Amino acid sequence: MSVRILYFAALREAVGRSEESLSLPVGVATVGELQSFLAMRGEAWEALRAGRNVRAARNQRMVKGSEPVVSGDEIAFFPPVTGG
Amino acid sequence: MSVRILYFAALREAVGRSEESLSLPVGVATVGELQSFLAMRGEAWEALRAGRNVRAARNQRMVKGSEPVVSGDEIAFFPPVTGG
Amino acid sequence: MSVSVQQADFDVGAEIAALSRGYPEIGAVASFVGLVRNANDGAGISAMSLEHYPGMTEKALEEIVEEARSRWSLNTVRVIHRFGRLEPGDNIVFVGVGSAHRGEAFAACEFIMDYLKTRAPFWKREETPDGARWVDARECDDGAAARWDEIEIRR
Amino acid sequence: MSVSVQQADFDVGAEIAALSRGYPEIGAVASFVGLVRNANDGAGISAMSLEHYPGMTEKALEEIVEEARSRWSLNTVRVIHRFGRLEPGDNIVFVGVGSAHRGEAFAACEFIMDYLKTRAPFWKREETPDGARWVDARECDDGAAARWDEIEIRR
Repeated sequence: MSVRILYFAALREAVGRSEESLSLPVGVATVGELQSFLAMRGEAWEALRAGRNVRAARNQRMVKGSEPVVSGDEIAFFPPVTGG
Repeated sequence: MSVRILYFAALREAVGRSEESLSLPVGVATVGELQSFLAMRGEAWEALRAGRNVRAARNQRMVKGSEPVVSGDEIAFFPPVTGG
Repeated sequence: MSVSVQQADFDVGAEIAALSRGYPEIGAVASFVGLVRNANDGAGISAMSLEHYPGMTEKALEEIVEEARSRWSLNTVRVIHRFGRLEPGDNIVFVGVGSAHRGEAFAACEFIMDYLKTRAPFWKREETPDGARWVDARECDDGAAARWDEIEIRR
Repeated sequence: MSVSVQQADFDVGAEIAALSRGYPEIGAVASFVGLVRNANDGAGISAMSLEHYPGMTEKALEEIVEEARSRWSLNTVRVIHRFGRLEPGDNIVFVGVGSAHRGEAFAACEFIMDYLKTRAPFWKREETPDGARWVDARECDDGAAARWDEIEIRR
Protein backbone atom coordinates (compact mmCIF):
# COMPACT_ATOMS: atom_id res chain seq x y z
CA MET A 1 0.00 0.00 0.00
CA SER A 2 1.10 3.52 -0.74
CA VAL A 3 -0.27 7.06 -0.57
CA ARG A 4 -1.60 8.95 -3.55
CA ILE A 5 -0.31 12.52 -3.69
CA LEU A 6 -1.98 15.31 -5.66
CA TYR A 7 -0.64 18.77 -6.50
CA PHE A 8 -2.71 21.75 -7.65
CA ALA A 9 -2.34 25.16 -9.28
CA ALA A 10 1.03 26.96 -8.90
CA LEU A 11 2.37 24.07 -6.81
CA ARG A 12 1.48 21.57 -9.53
CA GLU A 13 3.38 23.69 -12.03
CA ALA A 14 6.38 24.08 -9.70
CA VAL A 15 6.82 20.35 -9.08
CA GLY A 16 5.97 19.44 -12.67
CA ARG A 17 3.37 16.83 -11.92
CA SER A 18 -0.27 16.64 -10.89
CA GLU A 19 -0.14 13.34 -9.00
CA GLU A 20 1.98 10.39 -8.00
CA SER A 21 1.92 7.26 -5.85
CA LEU A 22 4.50 6.85 -3.12
CA SER A 23 5.28 4.19 -0.54
CA LEU A 24 5.32 5.96 2.79
CA PRO A 25 9.01 6.51 3.67
CA VAL A 26 10.25 5.43 7.09
CA GLY A 27 9.75 8.22 9.62
CA VAL A 28 6.89 9.85 7.77
CA ALA A 29 3.78 9.65 9.98
CA THR A 30 2.09 13.02 9.43
CA VAL A 31 1.10 15.23 6.53
CA GLY A 32 3.72 17.77 7.61
CA GLU A 33 6.44 15.13 7.64
CA LEU A 34 5.39 14.00 4.17
CA GLN A 35 5.61 17.61 2.98
CA SER A 36 9.12 17.99 4.44
CA PHE A 37 10.20 14.72 2.83
CA LEU A 38 8.99 15.89 -0.59
CA ALA A 39 10.58 19.34 -0.15
CA MET A 40 14.02 17.68 0.00
CA ARG A 41 13.74 16.15 -3.46
CA GLY A 42 15.48 19.10 -5.12
CA GLU A 43 15.15 22.62 -6.39
CA ALA A 44 11.76 22.19 -8.05
CA TRP A 45 10.38 20.97 -4.74
CA GLU A 46 11.38 23.94 -2.59
CA ALA A 47 7.87 25.33 -2.97
CA LEU A 48 6.89 22.68 -0.41
CA ARG A 49 9.40 23.79 2.23
CA ALA A 50 8.18 24.73 5.70
CA GLY A 51 7.34 28.40 5.80
CA ARG A 52 6.02 28.42 2.24
CA ASN A 53 2.32 29.09 1.97
CA VAL A 54 1.16 25.53 1.39
CA ARG A 55 -2.19 24.02 2.31
CA ALA A 56 -2.86 20.30 2.59
CA ALA A 57 -5.83 17.97 2.44
CA ARG A 58 -6.06 14.36 3.60
CA ASN A 59 -8.75 12.30 1.92
CA GLN A 60 -10.28 15.48 0.52
CA ARG A 61 -10.55 17.40 3.80
CA MET A 62 -8.28 20.33 4.68
CA VAL A 63 -5.93 19.39 7.51
CA LYS A 64 -2.97 20.74 9.47
CA GLY A 65 0.55 19.38 9.26
CA SER A 66 0.04 17.40 12.44
CA GLU A 67 -2.61 15.22 10.74
CA PRO A 68 -1.55 11.54 10.65
CA VAL A 69 -1.00 9.93 7.27
CA VAL A 70 -1.38 6.21 6.62
CA SER A 71 -1.12 3.94 3.60
CA GLY A 72 -4.10 4.26 1.31
CA ASP A 73 -4.57 7.95 2.01
CA GLU A 74 -5.09 10.56 -0.68
CA ILE A 75 -2.94 13.56 0.26
CA ALA A 76 -3.11 16.86 -1.64
CA PHE A 77 -0.83 19.90 -1.49
CA PHE A 78 -1.86 23.26 -2.92
CA PRO A 79 -1.60 27.06 -2.46
CA PRO A 80 -4.22 28.98 -0.46
CA VAL A 81 -7.47 28.81 -2.39
CA THR A 82 -8.69 31.72 -4.53
CA GLY A 83 -12.12 30.77 -5.85
CA GLY A 84 -15.43 32.55 -5.40
CA MET B 1 -53.26 79.26 2.73
CA SER B 2 -53.80 76.06 4.62
CA VAL B 3 -52.06 72.74 5.26
CA ARG B 4 -52.95 69.50 3.50
CA ILE B 5 -53.16 66.57 5.90
CA LEU B 6 -52.93 62.92 4.83
CA TYR B 7 -53.72 59.78 6.83
CA PHE B 8 -52.57 56.26 6.00
CA ALA B 9 -53.30 52.64 6.87
CA ALA B 10 -54.89 51.91 10.28
CA LEU B 11 -54.86 55.60 11.12
CA ARG B 12 -56.74 56.43 7.92
CA GLU B 13 -59.38 53.89 8.87
CA ALA B 14 -59.60 55.16 12.45
CA VAL B 15 -60.23 58.80 11.50
CA GLY B 16 -62.42 57.87 8.53
CA ARG B 17 -60.66 59.97 5.92
CA SER B 18 -57.54 59.84 3.79
CA GLU B 19 -56.95 63.59 3.50
CA GLU B 20 -58.24 67.06 4.30
CA SER B 21 -57.28 70.70 4.06
CA LEU B 22 -57.12 72.78 7.23
CA SER B 23 -56.30 76.39 8.03
CA LEU B 24 -53.58 76.27 10.64
CA PRO B 25 -55.29 76.91 14.00
CA VAL B 26 -53.90 79.61 16.29
CA GLY B 27 -51.19 78.18 18.51
CA VAL B 28 -50.25 75.34 16.14
CA ALA B 29 -46.65 75.85 15.01
CA THR B 30 -45.23 72.31 14.95
CA VAL B 31 -46.21 68.89 13.61
CA GLY B 32 -46.64 67.67 17.18
CA GLU B 33 -49.00 70.54 18.04
CA LEU B 34 -51.02 69.80 14.91
CA GLN B 35 -51.28 66.18 15.97
CA SER B 36 -52.49 67.20 19.46
CA PHE B 37 -55.02 69.57 17.95
CA LEU B 38 -56.44 66.82 15.73
CA ALA B 39 -56.50 64.31 18.60
CA MET B 40 -59.01 66.52 20.46
CA ARG B 41 -61.63 66.30 17.72
CA GLY B 42 -63.39 63.38 19.35
CA GLU B 43 -63.36 59.67 19.97
CA ALA B 44 -62.39 58.63 16.42
CA TRP B 45 -59.31 60.85 16.67
CA GLU B 46 -57.86 59.38 19.86
CA ALA B 47 -55.52 57.28 17.72
CA LEU B 48 -53.55 60.52 17.24
CA ARG B 49 -53.07 61.18 20.97
CA ALA B 50 -49.61 61.64 22.39
CA GLY B 51 -48.23 58.27 23.43
CA ARG B 52 -49.89 56.45 20.54
CA ASN B 53 -47.50 54.99 18.03
CA VAL B 54 -47.88 57.64 15.35
CA ARG B 55 -45.28 58.68 12.77
CA ALA B 56 -45.40 61.94 10.83
CA ALA B 57 -44.01 63.31 7.59
CA ARG B 58 -43.74 66.93 6.50
CA ASN B 59 -43.59 67.48 2.76
CA GLN B 60 -42.92 63.76 2.28
CA ARG B 61 -40.02 63.42 4.69
CA MET B 62 -40.29 61.71 8.08
CA VAL B 63 -40.02 64.26 10.90
CA LYS B 64 -40.28 64.52 14.67
CA GLY B 65 -43.06 66.33 16.50
CA SER B 66 -40.83 69.35 17.00
CA GLU B 67 -40.71 69.98 13.24
CA PRO B 68 -42.24 73.40 12.36
CA VAL B 69 -45.37 73.45 10.22
CA VAL B 70 -46.32 76.38 7.99
CA SER B 71 -49.12 77.11 5.55
CA GLY B 72 -48.72 75.24 2.28
CA ASP B 73 -47.17 72.19 3.93
CA GLU B 74 -48.24 68.61 3.24
CA ILE B 75 -48.37 66.83 6.60
CA ALA B 76 -48.98 63.07 6.87
CA PHE B 77 -49.76 60.92 9.91
CA PHE B 78 -49.42 57.14 9.85
CA PRO B 79 -48.51 54.07 11.92
CA PRO B 80 -44.94 52.69 11.95
CA VAL B 81 -44.21 51.36 8.49
CA THR B 82 -44.37 47.62 7.71
CA GLY B 83 -43.22 47.19 4.11
CA GLY B 84 -40.34 45.15 2.77
CA MET C 1 -33.68 54.47 -12.73
CA SER C 2 -32.53 52.85 -9.52
CA VAL C 3 -35.86 52.96 -7.63
CA SER C 4 -39.29 51.71 -8.74
CA VAL C 5 -42.58 51.54 -6.83
CA GLN C 6 -45.05 49.50 -8.84
CA GLN C 7 -48.00 47.14 -8.77
CA ALA C 8 -46.51 44.80 -11.38
CA ASP C 9 -44.20 41.90 -10.61
CA PHE C 10 -40.50 42.09 -11.50
CA ASP C 11 -38.04 39.73 -13.24
CA VAL C 12 -35.35 38.91 -10.69
CA GLY C 13 -32.94 37.36 -13.19
CA ALA C 14 -33.19 40.32 -15.56
CA GLU C 15 -32.69 42.81 -12.71
CA ILE C 16 -29.59 41.02 -11.43
CA ALA C 17 -28.14 40.75 -14.94
CA ALA C 18 -28.75 44.47 -15.49
CA LEU C 19 -26.80 45.31 -12.31
CA SER C 20 -23.49 44.21 -13.84
CA ARG C 21 -24.11 44.66 -17.59
CA GLY C 22 -21.74 47.32 -18.94
CA TYR C 23 -19.77 47.43 -15.67
CA PRO C 24 -16.87 44.99 -16.16
CA GLU C 25 -15.30 46.28 -12.94
CA ILE C 26 -18.14 44.70 -10.92
CA GLY C 27 -17.13 41.44 -9.26
CA ALA C 28 -20.00 41.10 -6.81
CA VAL C 29 -23.78 41.39 -6.99
CA ALA C 30 -25.65 40.88 -3.72
CA SER C 31 -29.42 40.80 -3.88
CA PHE C 32 -32.49 40.23 -1.80
CA VAL C 33 -36.04 39.19 -2.64
CA GLY C 34 -38.81 39.56 -0.05
CA LEU C 35 -41.86 37.35 -0.55
CA VAL C 36 -45.36 37.06 0.89
CA ARG C 37 -45.38 34.26 3.46
CA ASN C 38 -48.38 32.00 4.04
CA ALA C 39 -48.33 32.60 7.79
CA ASN C 40 -47.43 35.39 10.20
CA ASP C 41 -47.71 35.62 13.98
CA GLY C 42 -49.42 32.25 14.12
CA ALA C 43 -52.19 32.99 11.61
CA GLY C 44 -52.60 31.70 8.07
CA ILE C 45 -52.36 34.41 5.41
CA SER C 46 -54.44 34.02 2.25
CA ALA C 47 -53.45 37.39 0.78
CA MET C 48 -52.20 40.84 1.71
CA SER C 49 -52.60 44.39 0.49
CA LEU C 50 -49.75 46.87 0.55
CA GLU C 51 -50.74 50.52 0.98
CA HIS C 52 -48.14 53.22 0.34
CA TYR C 53 -47.70 56.98 0.25
CA PRO C 54 -47.24 57.87 -3.42
CA GLY C 55 -44.56 60.49 -3.90
CA MET C 56 -42.98 60.09 -0.49
CA THR C 57 -42.28 56.39 -1.11
CA GLU C 58 -39.99 57.08 -4.06
CA LYS C 59 -38.22 59.89 -2.21
CA ALA C 60 -37.66 57.75 0.87
CA LEU C 61 -36.21 54.89 -1.17
CA GLU C 62 -33.97 57.24 -3.13
CA GLU C 63 -32.64 58.75 0.10
CA ILE C 64 -31.88 55.29 1.47
CA VAL C 65 -29.98 54.44 -1.73
CA GLU C 66 -28.03 57.70 -1.50
CA GLU C 67 -27.16 56.95 2.12
CA ALA C 68 -25.88 53.50 1.09
CA ARG C 69 -23.82 55.03 -1.73
CA SER C 70 -22.23 57.46 0.72
CA ARG C 71 -21.22 54.63 3.05
CA TRP C 72 -19.84 52.11 0.57
CA SER C 73 -18.21 52.11 -2.84
CA LEU C 74 -21.04 50.86 -5.06
CA ASN C 75 -21.36 50.74 -8.83
CA THR C 76 -25.05 49.97 -9.23
CA VAL C 77 -28.11 49.82 -6.99
CA ARG C 78 -31.66 48.75 -7.78
CA VAL C 79 -34.71 48.83 -5.48
CA ILE C 80 -38.19 47.69 -6.53
CA HIS C 81 -41.13 47.62 -4.13
CA ARG C 82 -44.61 46.48 -5.09
CA PHE C 83 -47.94 47.73 -3.73
CA GLY C 84 -51.52 46.49 -4.03
CA ARG C 85 -52.89 42.99 -3.47
CA LEU C 86 -50.40 40.11 -3.25
CA GLU C 87 -50.68 36.41 -2.47
CA PRO C 88 -48.35 33.98 -0.65
CA GLY C 89 -45.27 33.32 -2.73
CA ASP C 90 -45.56 36.62 -4.59
CA ASN C 91 -42.56 38.91 -4.73
CA ILE C 92 -42.81 42.07 -2.58
CA VAL C 93 -39.42 43.73 -2.78
CA PHE C 94 -36.14 43.46 -4.67
CA VAL C 95 -32.85 45.04 -3.60
CA GLY C 96 -29.72 44.48 -5.69
CA VAL C 97 -26.25 45.99 -5.35
CA GLY C 98 -23.26 45.71 -7.69
CA SER C 99 -19.76 46.47 -6.41
CA ALA C 100 -16.16 45.51 -7.05
CA HIS C 101 -16.02 43.43 -3.86
CA ARG C 102 -18.50 41.28 -2.01
CA GLY C 103 -18.17 42.84 1.47
CA GLU C 104 -19.52 46.17 0.28
CA ALA C 105 -22.26 44.58 -1.85
CA PHE C 106 -23.53 42.47 1.06
CA ALA C 107 -23.38 45.31 3.60
CA ALA C 108 -25.13 47.82 1.34
CA CYS C 109 -27.85 45.35 0.33
CA GLU C 110 -28.69 44.49 3.94
CA PHE C 111 -28.46 48.16 5.00
CA ILE C 112 -30.96 49.17 2.33
CA MET C 113 -33.40 46.45 3.42
CA ASP C 114 -33.05 47.39 7.11
CA TYR C 115 -33.63 51.08 6.43
CA LEU C 116 -36.47 50.38 4.00
CA LYS C 117 -38.21 48.37 6.74
CA THR C 118 -38.33 51.39 9.07
CA ARG C 119 -38.34 54.41 6.75
CA ALA C 120 -40.21 53.61 3.53
CA PRO C 121 -43.95 54.38 3.87
CA PHE C 122 -45.57 51.01 3.16
CA TRP C 123 -48.17 49.29 5.29
CA LYS C 124 -49.26 45.66 5.06
CA ARG C 125 -52.81 44.50 5.65
CA GLU C 126 -53.14 40.72 5.90
CA GLU C 127 -56.18 38.59 5.13
CA THR C 128 -56.47 35.81 7.71
CA PRO C 129 -59.22 33.28 8.54
CA ASP C 130 -60.31 35.71 11.30
CA GLY C 131 -60.55 38.65 8.91
CA ALA C 132 -58.19 41.36 7.73
CA ARG C 133 -55.65 42.98 10.05
CA TRP C 134 -52.94 45.60 9.76
CA VAL C 135 -49.50 44.20 10.42
CA ASP C 136 -47.79 45.64 13.49
CA ALA C 137 -44.27 46.98 13.11
CA ARG C 138 -41.65 44.69 14.63
CA GLU C 139 -39.34 46.14 17.24
CA CYS C 140 -36.48 44.04 15.89
CA ASP C 141 -36.75 46.01 12.65
CA ASP C 142 -35.94 49.21 14.53
CA GLY C 143 -33.01 47.40 16.08
CA ALA C 144 -31.82 46.12 12.72
CA ALA C 145 -31.83 49.65 11.31
CA ALA C 146 -30.29 51.22 14.42
CA ARG C 147 -27.27 48.92 14.43
CA TRP C 148 -26.02 50.62 11.25
CA ASP C 149 -25.70 53.87 13.21
CA GLU C 150 -22.97 52.31 15.29
CA ILE C 151 -21.49 49.58 13.16
CA GLU C 152 -18.05 49.97 11.72
CA ILE C 153 -18.26 50.10 7.95
CA ARG C 154 -17.33 46.68 6.58
CA ARG C 155 -15.27 46.62 3.43
CA MET D 1 -29.09 19.00 -4.93
CA SER D 2 -27.88 22.06 -3.08
CA VAL D 3 -24.28 22.10 -4.42
CA SER D 4 -23.07 22.03 -8.03
CA VAL D 5 -19.55 22.33 -9.45
CA GLN D 6 -19.78 22.78 -13.19
CA GLN D 7 -18.25 24.29 -16.30
CA ALA D 8 -21.60 25.54 -17.65
CA ASP D 9 -23.15 28.88 -16.81
CA PHE D 10 -26.21 29.06 -14.54
CA ASP D 11 -29.56 30.87 -14.73
CA VAL D 12 -29.66 33.24 -11.75
CA GLY D 13 -33.38 34.02 -12.06
CA ALA D 14 -34.33 30.33 -12.23
CA GLU D 15 -32.09 29.48 -9.26
CA ILE D 16 -33.60 32.22 -7.09
CA ALA D 17 -37.14 31.25 -8.07
CA ALA D 18 -36.39 27.61 -7.21
CA LEU D 19 -35.21 28.64 -3.72
CA SER D 20 -38.73 29.63 -2.63
CA ARG D 21 -40.92 27.48 -4.90
CA GLY D 22 -42.92 25.05 -2.81
CA TYR D 23 -41.86 26.74 0.44
CA PRO D 24 -44.64 29.27 1.21
CA GLU D 25 -43.11 29.85 4.64
CA ILE D 26 -40.08 31.53 3.03
CA GLY D 27 -40.22 35.32 3.24
CA ALA D 28 -36.61 36.09 2.35
CA VAL D 29 -34.19 34.98 -0.34
CA ALA D 30 -30.69 36.47 -0.14
CA SER D 31 -28.32 35.71 -2.96
CA PHE D 32 -24.90 36.49 -4.32
CA VAL D 33 -23.36 36.33 -7.78
CA GLY D 34 -19.60 36.57 -8.21
CA LEU D 35 -18.37 37.69 -11.64
CA VAL D 36 -15.06 37.85 -13.49
CA ARG D 37 -13.75 41.42 -13.33
CA ASN D 38 -11.82 43.06 -16.16
CA ALA D 39 -9.03 44.16 -13.81
CA ASN D 40 -7.30 42.94 -10.66
CA ASP D 41 -4.35 44.32 -8.72
CA GLY D 42 -3.80 47.00 -11.34
CA ALA D 43 -3.63 44.68 -14.38
CA GLY D 44 -6.18 44.21 -17.11
CA ILE D 45 -7.72 40.74 -17.24
CA SER D 46 -8.68 39.29 -20.61
CA ALA D 47 -9.74 35.89 -19.25
CA MET D 48 -9.18 33.51 -16.36
CA SER D 49 -9.07 29.79 -15.78
CA LEU D 50 -10.42 28.19 -12.63
CA GLU D 51 -8.72 24.98 -11.53
CA HIS D 52 -10.35 22.86 -8.85
CA TYR D 53 -9.97 19.60 -6.94
CA PRO D 54 -12.73 17.30 -8.23
CA GLY D 55 -14.31 15.37 -5.43
CA MET D 56 -12.99 17.50 -2.61
CA THR D 57 -14.64 20.61 -4.03
CA GLU D 58 -18.15 19.21 -3.70
CA LYS D 59 -17.43 17.87 -0.20
CA ALA D 60 -16.01 21.22 0.96
CA LEU D 61 -19.02 23.12 -0.34
CA GLU D 62 -21.45 20.66 1.24
CA GLU D 63 -19.70 20.99 4.58
CA ILE D 64 -19.92 24.78 4.39
CA VAL D 65 -23.65 24.53 3.65
CA GLU D 66 -24.12 22.15 6.59
CA GLU D 67 -22.24 24.56 8.86
CA ALA D 68 -24.54 27.40 7.75
CA ARG D 69 -27.62 25.25 8.36
CA SER D 70 -26.40 24.47 11.88
CA ARG D 71 -25.97 28.19 12.65
CA TRP D 72 -29.19 29.63 11.21
CA SER D 73 -32.72 28.48 10.54
CA LEU D 74 -32.70 28.04 6.77
CA ASN D 75 -35.23 26.46 4.45
CA THR D 76 -33.22 26.22 1.24
CA VAL D 77 -29.60 26.70 0.18
CA ARG D 78 -28.03 26.58 -3.28
CA VAL D 79 -24.34 26.89 -4.20
CA ILE D 80 -23.03 26.74 -7.77
CA HIS D 81 -19.34 27.24 -8.61
CA ARG D 82 -17.97 27.15 -12.14
CA PHE D 83 -14.54 25.96 -13.29
CA GLY D 84 -12.62 26.21 -16.57
CA ARG D 85 -12.02 29.25 -18.76
CA LEU D 86 -14.09 32.38 -18.08
CA GLU D 87 -14.09 35.91 -19.45
CA PRO D 88 -14.82 39.29 -17.82
CA GLY D 89 -18.50 39.62 -17.02
CA ASP D 90 -18.97 35.84 -16.81
CA ASN D 91 -20.60 34.36 -13.73
CA ILE D 92 -18.25 32.47 -11.39
CA VAL D 93 -20.30 31.59 -8.32
CA PHE D 94 -23.89 31.67 -7.11
CA VAL D 95 -24.98 31.41 -3.47
CA GLY D 96 -28.68 31.64 -2.58
CA VAL D 97 -30.43 31.14 0.76
CA GLY D 98 -34.16 31.00 1.52
CA SER D 99 -35.40 31.58 5.06
CA ALA D 100 -38.45 32.87 6.90
CA HIS D 101 -36.66 36.11 7.83
CA ARG D 102 -34.11 38.30 6.13
CA GLY D 103 -31.52 38.51 8.91
CA GLU D 104 -30.81 34.79 8.74
CA ALA D 105 -30.85 34.71 4.94
CA PHE D 106 -28.33 37.56 4.68
CA ALA D 107 -26.02 36.21 7.38
CA ALA D 108 -25.99 32.67 5.98
CA CYS D 109 -25.39 33.84 2.40
CA GLU D 110 -22.42 35.99 3.39
CA PHE D 111 -21.08 33.28 5.70
CA ILE D 112 -21.14 30.72 2.89
CA MET D 113 -19.27 33.10 0.55
CA ASP D 114 -16.67 33.94 3.21
CA TYR D 115 -16.03 30.28 4.00
CA LEU D 116 -16.02 29.27 0.35
CA LYS D 117 -13.31 31.87 -0.29
CA THR D 118 -10.94 30.21 2.18
CA ARG D 119 -12.02 26.55 2.22
CA ALA D 120 -13.24 25.49 -1.22
CA PRO D 121 -10.36 24.19 -3.40
CA PHE D 122 -10.49 26.53 -6.41
CA TRP D 123 -7.55 28.44 -7.89
CA LYS D 124 -7.74 31.32 -10.34
CA ARG D 125 -5.19 31.88 -13.10
CA GLU D 126 -5.56 35.24 -14.82
CA GLU D 127 -4.52 36.16 -18.34
CA THR D 128 -3.03 39.67 -18.34
CA PRO D 129 -1.13 41.70 -20.98
CA ASP D 130 2.08 40.55 -19.21
CA GLY D 131 1.12 36.88 -19.42
CA ALA D 132 -0.76 34.46 -17.20
CA ARG D 133 -0.43 34.53 -13.41
CA TRP D 134 -1.90 32.64 -10.49
CA VAL D 135 -4.01 34.86 -8.24
CA ASP D 136 -2.64 35.26 -4.72
CA ALA D 137 -5.00 34.63 -1.82
CA ARG D 138 -6.08 37.84 -0.11
CA GLU D 139 -5.45 38.14 3.61
CA CYS D 140 -8.74 40.00 4.02
CA ASP D 141 -10.51 36.80 2.94
CA ASP D 142 -9.03 34.97 5.91
CA GLY D 143 -10.23 37.83 8.09
CA ALA D 144 -13.71 37.73 6.58
CA ALA D 145 -14.00 34.02 7.33
CA ALA D 146 -12.46 34.30 10.80
CA ARG D 147 -14.91 36.92 12.01
CA TRP D 148 -17.69 34.31 11.91
CA ASP D 149 -15.84 32.38 14.60
CA GLU D 150 -16.48 35.20 17.03
CA ILE D 151 -19.55 36.98 15.77
CA GLU D 152 -22.80 36.72 17.61
CA ILE D 153 -25.33 34.95 15.43
CA ARG D 154 -27.61 37.54 13.89
CA ARG D 155 -31.31 36.68 13.63
